[in-house]
Amino acid sequence: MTKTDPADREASSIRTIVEALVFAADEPLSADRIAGIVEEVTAAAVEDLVAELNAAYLRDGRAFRIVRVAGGFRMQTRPDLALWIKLLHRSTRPRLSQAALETLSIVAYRQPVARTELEAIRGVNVDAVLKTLVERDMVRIAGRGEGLGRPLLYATTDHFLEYFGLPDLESLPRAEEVELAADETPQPDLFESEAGPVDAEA
Amino acid sequence: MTKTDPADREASSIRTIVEALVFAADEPLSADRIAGIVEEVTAAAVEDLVAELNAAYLRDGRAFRIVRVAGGFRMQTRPDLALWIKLLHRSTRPRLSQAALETLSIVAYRQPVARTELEAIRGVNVDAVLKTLVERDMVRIAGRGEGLGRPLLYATTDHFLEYFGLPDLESLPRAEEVELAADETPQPDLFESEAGPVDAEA
Amino acid sequence: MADIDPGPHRVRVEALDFEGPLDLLVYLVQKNEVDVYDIPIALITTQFLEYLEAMGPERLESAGDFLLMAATLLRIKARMLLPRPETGDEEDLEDPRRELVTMILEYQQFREIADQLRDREGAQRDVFGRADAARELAELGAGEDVDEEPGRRATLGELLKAFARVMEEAARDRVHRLEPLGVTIEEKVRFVRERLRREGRTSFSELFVEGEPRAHWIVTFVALLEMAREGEVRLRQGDRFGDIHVYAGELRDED
Repeated sequence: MTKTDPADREASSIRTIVEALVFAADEPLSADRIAGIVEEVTAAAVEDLVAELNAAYLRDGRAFRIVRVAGGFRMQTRPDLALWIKLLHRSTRPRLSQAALETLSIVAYRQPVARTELEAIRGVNVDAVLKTLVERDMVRIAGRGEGLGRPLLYATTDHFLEYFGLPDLESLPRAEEVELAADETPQPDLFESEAGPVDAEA
Repeated sequence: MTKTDPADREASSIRTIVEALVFAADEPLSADRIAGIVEEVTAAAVEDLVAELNAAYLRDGRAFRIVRVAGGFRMQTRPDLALWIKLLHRSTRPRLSQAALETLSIVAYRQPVARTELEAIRGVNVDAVLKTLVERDMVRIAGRGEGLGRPLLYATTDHFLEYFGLPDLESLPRAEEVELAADETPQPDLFESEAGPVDAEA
Repeated sequence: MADIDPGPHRVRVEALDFEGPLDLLVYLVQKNEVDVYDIPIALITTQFLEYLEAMGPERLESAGDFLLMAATLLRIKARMLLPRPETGDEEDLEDPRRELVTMILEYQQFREIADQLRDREGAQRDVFGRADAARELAELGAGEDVDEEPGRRATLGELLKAFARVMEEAARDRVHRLEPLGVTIEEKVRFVRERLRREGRTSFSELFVEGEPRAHWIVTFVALLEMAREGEVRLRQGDRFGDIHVYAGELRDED
């Protein structure tokens, strides 16, 4: 990764570097920050380069542009395409909250299960969470229990299996198979320690 | 949903919409999903549109391009700009441990595969590393085997493909001839099952 | 590290760390530049055992895997010493090392694949997606859905972890509230009897009354175990994850 020789810099123009930085950033990038990374450029020059990029995007009909937000520059889709982004978002698999995940896990292992049992285990009211899980087609009503008031029983759906990549319910690992450990304690070092230099390979 | 009025559709060409979707997605977007959102386009046509976009990026010296990974399309920076973005992000992403990589290699080629087979090949217990690979969404549970105790079977995930920048399982790296020695003797038939038609070995 | 004399038949291996016995075997085969199809089993076994001896305590966890392989090597070595019958064609005769060779080659191939994956991993570190995409997608896409958080979908691993955590917490809760019971086992036995008399059978989930302190459940549970031991009730689980049903036992048909 010793790459910063002059030839490279010429090959990829400063403007392209600025474009790459704004594209890949995880937050709006200020002109100062960019100038701090690319020594050849001043903060003022960054403004010009961004303007050039936007002009090119406009000319070429690109779907995005660089906007100035609170902290600096950020690349985002054109507002007139927002509708499509909404449709995209709707088609993404929703993120589950921690509460949803916990409740879902109990439903998965204890199904068919009544709300009272879920609440007994989690120690909190689960009405809202259950409702969301049913709405998201993760949990379904599987019938009624035998007890007093014939409580509704809940079970997981096919979509639940699909979401977690399981072929069937039987494939849900038994507790003893995965040796469930709640705490983060002794994890095997899946990733090498970050301490070592990048090229510590033998 | 009121998807779009005709004026909108004309204003932003289908190609621009595809560009917007790939740009805005936070995971590789399959042609099928794109076609599901944009009714005017077939999955096959998406490929062409992406090729057109890439041609434009190349011509205009854009800092990014669209690659095919994990069964979908993803917009990412050009590798030759890596140095600059690393300056931006600073912290480097950790790398997988050797144990994780070896285990993943076997899962990739032998999937769906039981733990016992992984252990037979690696000669060590793989409980811990498997568990972590599942937790990191590199490996999923693909069902249960026929044998005693109906063991869990493991397979790789889309995230595995994404992590290694692989378009699909067929693109898995292959082992070169083993260099250890003597050629004539029959080799273990490592690649008959999964790897498919890529290379019909002698 | 103790210096082992690097004489002709000895290899310095103690400073190296191996993924497992096969990793070590591959290393020894390469180090000695021997033909994998004609492994000098005595030499390799000796060196393998040397490594085992030098293995630090931090590797003890995987010592079992190494010991198992050592045993295999010793067994092969012994079989190699047996006189081979002169008659019959050589090919038919199983070489005691054959299985070992297959294992080494197979492992070797997967390690090569692992190396290539390592290269790909490195290449992937040079390309970057939009780190901001998830946030923008959530912002632009969610609109009114305020509870939407940006982020990837949950994984099976997270689901399993969530279950472990919730069960652990539930268990901790029970222990916490153990002090003032306010209910006796005898009371719960009577409670269960009453239930069974009225309904013929009942189940765990029904006996653990909603809203009741969890400590009471433990008492109920102990009462049930007691009754089951006495044969007063029978406990039966429908399916693996199902509720546990409680039936009146054979001993008290009447009453």
